[in-house]
Amino acid sequence: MIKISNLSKTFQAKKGTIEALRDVSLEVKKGEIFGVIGYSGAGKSTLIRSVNLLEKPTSGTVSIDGTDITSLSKGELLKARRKIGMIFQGFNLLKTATVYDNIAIPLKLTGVPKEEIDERVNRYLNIVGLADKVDAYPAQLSGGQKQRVAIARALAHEPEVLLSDEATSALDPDTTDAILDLLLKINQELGITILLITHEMHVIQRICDGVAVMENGEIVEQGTTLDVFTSPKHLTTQKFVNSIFNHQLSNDLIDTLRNTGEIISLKFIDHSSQEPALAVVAKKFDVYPNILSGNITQLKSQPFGSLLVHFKGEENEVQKAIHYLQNQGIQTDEVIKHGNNKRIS
Amino acid sequence: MIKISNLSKTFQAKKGTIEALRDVSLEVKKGEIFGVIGYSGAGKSTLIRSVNLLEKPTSGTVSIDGTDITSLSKGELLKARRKIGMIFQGFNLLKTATVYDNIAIPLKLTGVPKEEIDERVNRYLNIVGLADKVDAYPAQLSGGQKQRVAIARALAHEPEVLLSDEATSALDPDTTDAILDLLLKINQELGITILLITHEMHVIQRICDGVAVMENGEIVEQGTTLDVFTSPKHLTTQKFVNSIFNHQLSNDLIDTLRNTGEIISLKFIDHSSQEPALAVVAKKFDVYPNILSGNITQLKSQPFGSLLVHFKGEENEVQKAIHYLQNQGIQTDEVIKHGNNKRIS
Amino acid sequence: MEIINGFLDEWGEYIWEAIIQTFQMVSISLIISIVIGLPLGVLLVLTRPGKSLENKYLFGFLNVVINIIRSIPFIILLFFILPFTKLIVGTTIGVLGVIVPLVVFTAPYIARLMENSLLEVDRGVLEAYEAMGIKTKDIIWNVMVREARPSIVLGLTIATIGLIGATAMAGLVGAGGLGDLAYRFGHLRYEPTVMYVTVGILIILVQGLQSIGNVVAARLKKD
Amino acid sequence: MEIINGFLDEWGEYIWEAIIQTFQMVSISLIISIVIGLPLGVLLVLTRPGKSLENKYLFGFLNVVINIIRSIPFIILLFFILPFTKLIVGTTIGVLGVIVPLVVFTAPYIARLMENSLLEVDRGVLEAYEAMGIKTKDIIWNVMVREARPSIVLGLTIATIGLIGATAMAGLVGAGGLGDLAYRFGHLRYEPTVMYVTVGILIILVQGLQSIGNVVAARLKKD
Amino acid sequence: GADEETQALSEDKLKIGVTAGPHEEIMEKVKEIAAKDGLEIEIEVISDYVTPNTALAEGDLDVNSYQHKPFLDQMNEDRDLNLVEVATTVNFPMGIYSEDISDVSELKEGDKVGLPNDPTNGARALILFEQAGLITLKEGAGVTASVKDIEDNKLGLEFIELEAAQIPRQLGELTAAAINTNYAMEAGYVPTEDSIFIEPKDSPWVNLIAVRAENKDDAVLDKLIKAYHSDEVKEFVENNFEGSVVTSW
Ligand SMILES: Nc1ncnc2c1ncn2[C@@H]1O[C@H](COP(=O)(O)OP(=O)(O)OP(=O)(O)O)[C@@H](O)[C@H]1O
Ligand SMILES: Nc1ncnc2c1ncn2[C@@H]1O[C@H](COP(=O)(O)OP(=O)(O)OP(=O)(O)O)[C@@H](O)[C@H]1O
Ligand SMILES: [Mg+2]
Ligand SMILES: [Mg+2]
Repeated sequence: MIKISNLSKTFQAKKGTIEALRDVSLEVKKGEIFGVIGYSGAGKSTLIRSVNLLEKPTSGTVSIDGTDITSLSKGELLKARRKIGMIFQGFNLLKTATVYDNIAIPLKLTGVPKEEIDERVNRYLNIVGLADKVDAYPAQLSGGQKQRVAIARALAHEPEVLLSDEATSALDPDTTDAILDLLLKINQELGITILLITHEMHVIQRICDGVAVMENGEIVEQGTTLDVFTSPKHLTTQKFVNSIFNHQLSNDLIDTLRNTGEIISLKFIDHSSQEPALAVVAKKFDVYPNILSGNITQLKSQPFGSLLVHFKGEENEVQKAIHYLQNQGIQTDEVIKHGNNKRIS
Repeated sequence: MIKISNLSKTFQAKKGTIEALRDVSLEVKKGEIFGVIGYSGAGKSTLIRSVNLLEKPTSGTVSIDGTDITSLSKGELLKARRKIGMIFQGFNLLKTATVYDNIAIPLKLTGVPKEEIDERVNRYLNIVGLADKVDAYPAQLSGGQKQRVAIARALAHEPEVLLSDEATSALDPDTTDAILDLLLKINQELGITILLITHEMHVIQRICDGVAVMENGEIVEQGTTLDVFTSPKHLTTQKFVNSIFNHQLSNDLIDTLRNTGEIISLKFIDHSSQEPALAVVAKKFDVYPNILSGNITQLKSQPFGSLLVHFKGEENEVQKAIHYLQNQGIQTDEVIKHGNNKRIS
Repeated sequence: MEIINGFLDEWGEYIWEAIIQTFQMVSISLIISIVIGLPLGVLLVLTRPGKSLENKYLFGFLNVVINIIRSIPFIILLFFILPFTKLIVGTTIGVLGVIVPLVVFTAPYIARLMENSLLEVDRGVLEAYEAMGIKTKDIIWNVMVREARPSIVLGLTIATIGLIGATAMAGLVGAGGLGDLAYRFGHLRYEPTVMYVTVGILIILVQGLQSIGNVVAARLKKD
Repeated sequence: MEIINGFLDEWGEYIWEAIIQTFQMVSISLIISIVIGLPLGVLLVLTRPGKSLENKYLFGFLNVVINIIRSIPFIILLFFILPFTKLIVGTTIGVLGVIVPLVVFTAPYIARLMENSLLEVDRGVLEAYEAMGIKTKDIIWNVMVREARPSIVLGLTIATIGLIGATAMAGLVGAGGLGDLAYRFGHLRYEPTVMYVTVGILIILVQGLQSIGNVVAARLKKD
Repeated sequence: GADEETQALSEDKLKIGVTAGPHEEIMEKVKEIAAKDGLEIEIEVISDYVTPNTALAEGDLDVNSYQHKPFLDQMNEDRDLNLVEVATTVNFPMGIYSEDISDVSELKEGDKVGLPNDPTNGARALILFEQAGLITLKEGAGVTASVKDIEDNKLGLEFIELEAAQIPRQLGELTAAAINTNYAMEAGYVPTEDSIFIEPKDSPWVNLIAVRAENKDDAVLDKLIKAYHSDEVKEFVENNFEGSVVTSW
């Protein structure tokens, strides 16, 4: 559906040039939700803005549904864009229009019939929970409310492709979940292809089928969400994946525990979490597994966990226990300390 | 340090009035980091904007360091404000000034000596990781980069009180952590009092001593972070606390597991996570505890965990195991299903 | 009272006529100037480098033409374009004869003021509408002009007042009006009362216009 | 070539003198008008309801005074304020005598244009600086004026061109200048060449000004 | 009021106010002649018709030369000035011209008639129309007459006041108009042939040189008048204006 090939974008700045995108290639299949994650300044916004040509790429092509949109005429581009909805990192609302008009005006301008406009505006305002703000002006809204208006505006077009640049960054977890559920729903029910940018790993985790990790204008890792979460290869990806597991221990604690056993990181997917592996280990071997930190969570399709476990016991018993776990399909790693920020992967 | 008493704020809108704050009282002690969390539109920004009188309260008082700032003369207010730094939800940067000038101009205007300005600008730009963007204009920055400039601008004043409105909402986890570490550091080393607003529970969890939960213009729950996390009373608070634990299971799974045992939510703080309680249970009783979902994490001061565990086994064995756990100081609850969104607390 | 009556008897008719003439000149040329000037302002914004209808030649051409016209003081313009005036409206005398030069004078002025206002519209919003595949024409009206309305209204107020100033010279081609009355009778023929009364009327007129402009602009401004 | 030399021999001196006069009138009155008009514009913005120096009376007063002055067409203003002119500069004729009316005419105009530009400055940035406890005076210069610079430059360009237009009437009090030259020789004495040359110079002048204005504004605009 | 200034004029330098047009052109010639006699003249060209007198009264000018006696008298009275005539200069006879008709009697009901819009020429045009029998003016309207002083307008003519120099160019749109001879000639008319009605050569509208009353006997004025009334100037006027401007000496 969206095929980005060898895209590069260079900005001219006072001090030399800035390569915001370097030879980026990416493919999002029809009906897929694809996430792009990366540090601030990695080039995510530049990438998504290239998809509907708000940013003209320096080289490379973007094709949507098989047509190279960089080669379209003005009129064709207009038509192509009508099928692409976009939620902006800034909200880009009309200051002089009410919430209602902010959604209704673009609908009117893209030729949605009058009677339908009203219906759609109300429907999507209800969905984003702003039905009571229909007459408010953007200056009278809170940050999150503005963002929700922007979301409603994009969704009201009922596009075939939705580009979302940090659509939930200003929202509380509850509202975020509601929006993510909504995206999932329109994706499943209407088959809308979604390319979304986020810096929140749990957004990827919840709704994305595929994910790309960007750094310094490049895609450093790319794959299905499951693959990337279970075996992240690039250091940045590892950091992002770990961010949802929140493994942070004090150095004191680690030092104390090292003396009485080993600290092992366990990663398991799917079925393995349904088998009481740790319980079996506790029963079978003379070890006392103690969960120091961890998170077992649900990826879009299956549960996925990462635990940091202290195995108290004799070394050979511990080794046996680990072996047993490995045989159960659980990925085990001895802990590695990550410099100052105490992250353990 | 910051004492908000019976603060109310009513906005006039076309359709009647909007009570953004209703009789809000709050106290932040000197040297404390206090977090305010709440849904979008709850009144958080209005509250924090009242602290430095950007929003004139309809009734109630705000006192800082013992002086009621609502009663200050213009000149006194000016002085009081110089001690209060603020990071805005929008970034509010000068479009026509470079990153350097955006930080340097306010310093110059508040009388910081010339030679120090340069030093401070560079120091704080390094801290937020934007040393290479010193000559860029805001339009040339990514969303997160703009936010970091705004953070550097506020910090460069080295204020006594820092107000932060969603300072990290546009940042990736790594940068967020770095900023939070920084806030913690300036709080500990310089004794800066911080009142921060966020919708991300892990921000509260990582650095706040106290927390207030807002809903519909009111504070619905307030206390030390530990108290609020371990025994949230209000439904909204519970939702927020659960958001970091991410307990989400498919209904199918829950139904299957119910037949072979019980699903119990375990909450424990501090020492308890150092004792291999689940391991002991597995050894002592004929149960197979299986962690379905959970998160053991570090609060600002101590570890805190919430696990959703399936105890496979005979009912009386399970009851004994639960009893044992309760005796170890672990809080246990049978699962409760939260309607559609499948949240389990 | 008697003085007032006496004054009105002698001058009432002239003043009334001058008011009508001023209204005619201002309203007709204002409307035409807006119709011409607003699109010109929009073009000036859209064709400049980096904007959606980027066109160096059209932008340069418009820019130069507008500058040329704006270069010529009204008093000279009035006579300079006589043949053109004659061609368009068939006469160079009276209210009709002054409308063409007034429009030629005001339209580019409005275009510049519009340009100034439109350039202030937030780029992000324009991008959002571009991204939705909305036609440039629709973006112009529904985003640019709409968002710039408060500033446009103030700009038009300024232009209208400038236009009223220019009509003071309409007397040169026999179109009369308040300004001409004040100059010829008030100043040249030393009838100070006439001068004061006429200037007073002009003040009320402008005061009213500016107040309306301020109120409308404030109403339209929603932040 | 010979024709040009002949023309220059006969008219060169007059044209040169007129250029000097125009430059004097425009530059002196522009500088004074900016010095007066810019702070007035700032006051108009700051004293309006809801702004930091909110003051109904001062705002109302300024508004009315500016409107009154802007109500009076330049041709009448020129004579209306003669006593004031005499008081300030001691003469009512020549370049010196026209500076006062030009300033009185231009300063309120600049104030309005400034007001229009300053009102467009983003409220959030102003708030940020207020929150930092920065003096209103400093906010004015370092935030409002700074952020509005592109728009201010375009506004000043418009005002300067308006000022050049007004100097065309300076001939009424013997101040000469290019506009007057075009009128006197071109129009009254039927010397069309002089008219074309003078108008040409005016065009070049305005074209240059507008180009400078455009370039400076674009440079200052960083988004 | 100029009463406070009782200074005598400089012996060798005069600042003279003139209106744009023929007065200015003639004064430029006078300046040339006077220079030979050691009198330096600085010409202030003032397009307005009031300023030369007020500026003179206030001391900004030493002399002015642009008006006729009736106008000067009126201004002295209106504004309480104390300016006096020291010499006469030239006269610009005025005629009625038309592209459509050959006699004023052919004017029809409601025809448009143009006249200059400045007070010195405007009043004169109205008096000319009165002489031509088109209108009658109010009693005492005299030399300051304006269109509002028309008492009787039998034909209901529409009087359109226009910039004096402009009228020849707009004559086509009028049935007839009063035009100063000099402007008529520059537009290519021959006054004696093309005018359908013309002022008698000995009309009282001769222009003059005015000074503040206290300076009327200053010696320097003799030098000026001598230069003005020189043969060179007379020759210049005759050549340059081809009879449309009549010298008084
Ligand atoms: N100027 C205003 N006029 C009218 N209503 C306003 C105004 N400012 C805020 N509100 C309303 O007050 C309520 C509280 O807004 P506030 O900005 O404090 O929310 P918030 O808690 O910061 O939300 P968010 O997390 O989305 O930023 C909202 O419902 C908002 O619509
Ligand atoms: N117009 C521009 N001129 C110069 N540099 C630019 C411009 N726009 C973006 N950049 C630079 O390109 C890089 C990528 O920016 P981009 O906005 O794509 O980042 P991002 O990944 O979206 O970051 P964030 O998460 O902070 O929004 C940044 O370093 C930024 O400074
Ligand atoms: Mg971005
Ligand atoms: Mg907020």
